[in-house]
Amino acid sequence: MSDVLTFIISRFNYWIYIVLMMIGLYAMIAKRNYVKKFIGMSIFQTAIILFYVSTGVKSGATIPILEHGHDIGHAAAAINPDHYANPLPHVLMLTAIVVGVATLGVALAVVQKVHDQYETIEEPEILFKLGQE
Amino acid sequence: MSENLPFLVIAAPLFGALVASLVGWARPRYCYAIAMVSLAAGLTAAIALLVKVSGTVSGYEYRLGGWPPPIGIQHWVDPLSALILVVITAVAFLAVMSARANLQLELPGKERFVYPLMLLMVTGLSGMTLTGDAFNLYVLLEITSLSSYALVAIGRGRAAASCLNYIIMGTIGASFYLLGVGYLYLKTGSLNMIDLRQIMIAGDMHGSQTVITGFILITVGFWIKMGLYPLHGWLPNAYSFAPHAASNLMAPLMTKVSVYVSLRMMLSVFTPDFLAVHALWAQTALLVATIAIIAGSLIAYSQTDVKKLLCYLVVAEVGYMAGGMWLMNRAGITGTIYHIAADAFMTCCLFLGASGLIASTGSRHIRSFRGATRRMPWTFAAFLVGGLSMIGVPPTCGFFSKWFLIQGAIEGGAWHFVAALIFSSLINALIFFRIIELAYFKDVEHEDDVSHPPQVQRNEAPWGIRIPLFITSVVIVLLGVFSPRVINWIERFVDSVGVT
Amino acid sequence: MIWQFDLFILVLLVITALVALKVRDLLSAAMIFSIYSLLMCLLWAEMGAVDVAFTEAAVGAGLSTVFLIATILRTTRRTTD
Amino acid sequence: MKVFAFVLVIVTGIMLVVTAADFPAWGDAHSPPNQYLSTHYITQAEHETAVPNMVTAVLADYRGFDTMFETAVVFCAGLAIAAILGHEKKKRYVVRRKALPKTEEGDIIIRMATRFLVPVTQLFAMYVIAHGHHSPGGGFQGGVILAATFILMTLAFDLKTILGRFSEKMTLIWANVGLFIYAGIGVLCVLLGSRFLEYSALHKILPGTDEIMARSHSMLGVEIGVALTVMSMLFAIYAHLVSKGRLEDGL
Repeated sequence: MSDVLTFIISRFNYWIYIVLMMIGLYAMIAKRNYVKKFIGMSIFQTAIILFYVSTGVKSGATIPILEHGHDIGHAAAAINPDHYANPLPHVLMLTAIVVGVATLGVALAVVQKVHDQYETIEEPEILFKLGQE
Repeated sequence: MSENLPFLVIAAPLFGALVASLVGWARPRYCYAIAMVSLAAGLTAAIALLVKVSGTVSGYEYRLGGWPPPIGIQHWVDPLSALILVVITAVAFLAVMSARANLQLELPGKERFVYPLMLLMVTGLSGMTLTGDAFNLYVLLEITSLSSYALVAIGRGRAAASCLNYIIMGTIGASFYLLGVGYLYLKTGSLNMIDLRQIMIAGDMHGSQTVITGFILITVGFWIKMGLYPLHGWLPNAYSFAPHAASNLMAPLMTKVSVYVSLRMMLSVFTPDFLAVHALWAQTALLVATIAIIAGSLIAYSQTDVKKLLCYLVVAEVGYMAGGMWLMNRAGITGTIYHIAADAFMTCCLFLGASGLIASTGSRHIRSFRGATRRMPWTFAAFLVGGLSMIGVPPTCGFFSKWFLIQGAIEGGAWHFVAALIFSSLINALIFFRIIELAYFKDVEHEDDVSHPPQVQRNEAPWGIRIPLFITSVVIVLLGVFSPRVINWIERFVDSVGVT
Repeated sequence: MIWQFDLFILVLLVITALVALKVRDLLSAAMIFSIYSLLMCLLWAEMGAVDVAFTEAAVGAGLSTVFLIATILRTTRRTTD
Repeated sequence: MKVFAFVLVIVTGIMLVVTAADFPAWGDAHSPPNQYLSTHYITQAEHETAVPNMVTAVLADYRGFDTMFETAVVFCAGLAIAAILGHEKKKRYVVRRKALPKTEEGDIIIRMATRFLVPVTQLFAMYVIAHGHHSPGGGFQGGVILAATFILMTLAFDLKTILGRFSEKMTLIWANVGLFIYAGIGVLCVLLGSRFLEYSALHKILPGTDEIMARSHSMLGVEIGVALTVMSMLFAIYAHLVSKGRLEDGL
């Protein structure tokens, strides 16, 4: 029993990321309002970012900035890799956040244009008005 | 300087986009010239790259920032990527050449946005072809997607509404890819494609659940991006309601590059051995592709809107390539790669022809082909070359790709796929013979509308569309005539990755 | 990092995500989404990803919300779902 | 649709949960991602680039090509939104006064507070950009904060007033300048006989630097480019979204 518990606890970040991602995915497909759909899209993307950031965590490690910067000079051998968090996922996710906000901006602009044309941002009503054309 | 060719291919359209967006503010009419010059530079660099690769054994790498591969980002140029790069830049050149005539009719005053966005899209597409880094590919995929969302949404009428669906599906696809790369990263610790392959072979990870899920996520992500049948929902609306200038560029290139990346992932990251272990997945994918071909063809046959018809033909063609790559034998892969090149030009030809037709008649209905042989003999003849190639008539390139695909399917024992390919050819023949019948045998006078003069007026498409259309149709025939050389070139790559 | 603290934030994240998608007032949904982003930023800062947390605080909790509010201002605030 | 979405979500979720059981434990310092490349970046970044903040070093140097396209994505989004919303026919555009705050009068407290806040915030943004080598931050974060100050000003005053100082044309020019700085540094490296974005070549023209310091200094240049593009494009995106592309009457 305690094995199962440790197993679940040692990965709980991953369980929650899956839950968040599925909430986002469900909202993107099933919600009728487009603003809601795009909020779901943002949740979906942040869940993936959470997954990436979780892969780079080391227990007991500090932030990926060298202590005392230039003071130690070029004494590379003295740095213990286990002492710092993994910087690579952070870099990748900085890019992913930027891409996410850019996509959200474009999506919202399209929502505004659609609202201009059909006076609604609900999917069924847009489809209804398209059928009338 | 010749060492820096891979960067030139990407930098030319990128700088073109920057300059065009600046100049376009004050003088929108110069945008077209800037776009053409930068695309011509990109095309030249791509051809030079092809020549350079032909001199090497298996290709060469270009280290961005000078860092060795797993640490930094690497461009990997091999025969396959060099070939696809030339196809992309050539089709982009032709499609953008036709953009001015279309834009004057559809979206006057938006040139200063359309050309930079088109150039950014070409930047992303060429980058996706060249890059050897899995995450870099995601960034380039997103720049391509963002510019294509904008190019669709900029249109009139239903374009914006169909773009919303496109954005949602496109984001799901790209995010699945990102997640798949994350899974591979979690298991291997690397992002470089070649490095990923080596680590997975060395660590014997092909049976690992994480790697399999990563593979499924990447594959499904690109299925959404390429518009394979059950996931194709966004494609027909987005491409047919987009402005013609945009759909001429997007329809030939977006799906093909997604197919290319999917193939690259299968062959260069997950080796054929990995796919041999999971044969059930291959059979499922082949079945999906078979359904895609049949469904795409049947829906295309029932359409009366010319652009929608072509869009569903694209859906069927995606089925060809998605199925062909899962045959996993020499002829099948060769046919798929050849079909990527052939289909890019075929689709480009058909969409250019359709936009020419719409530009001169003003109607999108298939009936507007009536009397086309008299009213616009040249435009229609060039359009027909694309159609014949789609059917698979011998001198054109469509015949040879279909030949190899069928050969590969017979070798692999995938009889349902063979049947689907032949069925789709028959439907294509029906579609295009119906168009020929309309164009040749039904005259404009036969219409109820008597206001037309009895003497049919010549009403060709504008020169701006006709010239790229002619060039494309000539390329289709040339690609067919020189197919042995192209096939040799492709087989060099196929042998190097160890497909038997 | 303290896993109890992590778990607490993660549970709050799920709750805010559900509520943001459930409320019928879009402006409230945007604001709750902003809280979601801020919690996410807190979580990442706690995991040692300070740069990512900084960016998320500026972009997710700041700009994304402003974009959403701008769109709601220009379209409509009410929804039936 | 709801049933379909629910089934899809459950199936995907089960697949992901099953896979997550195969993951290395969370926080394990010896899992593959924490071992292979990460070790190189952690131990060598300071040595090879003279930047103590590894995230900045990886972002702007090792993976600088990614970051260039990240900036291009922001640029692309700005253009895209201007293309989608901009220059529409001004048909039946009625300002609904009820929905909009009274911008003419405004609130004196908010205005005065903004006057004090904006310079301080902008100064902080510049610190974030310049100090990205040693502390969290960098071009992107600084650029977002700069954009936020402009947004704050439009909230306190009036969109038209602020656009009079930082017009759509200016945002386009500054965004271009930013990307030109980034890509230009890359091309400069090529012209100096090295590869694209290989900053160490720049020690030939930067006085008083060796190959390692040249990397550090060019990273600062690159970050400034990123900040300029992000600042102007995000502000342009906001201005378009809040005024439905008409750029006259917004919050």
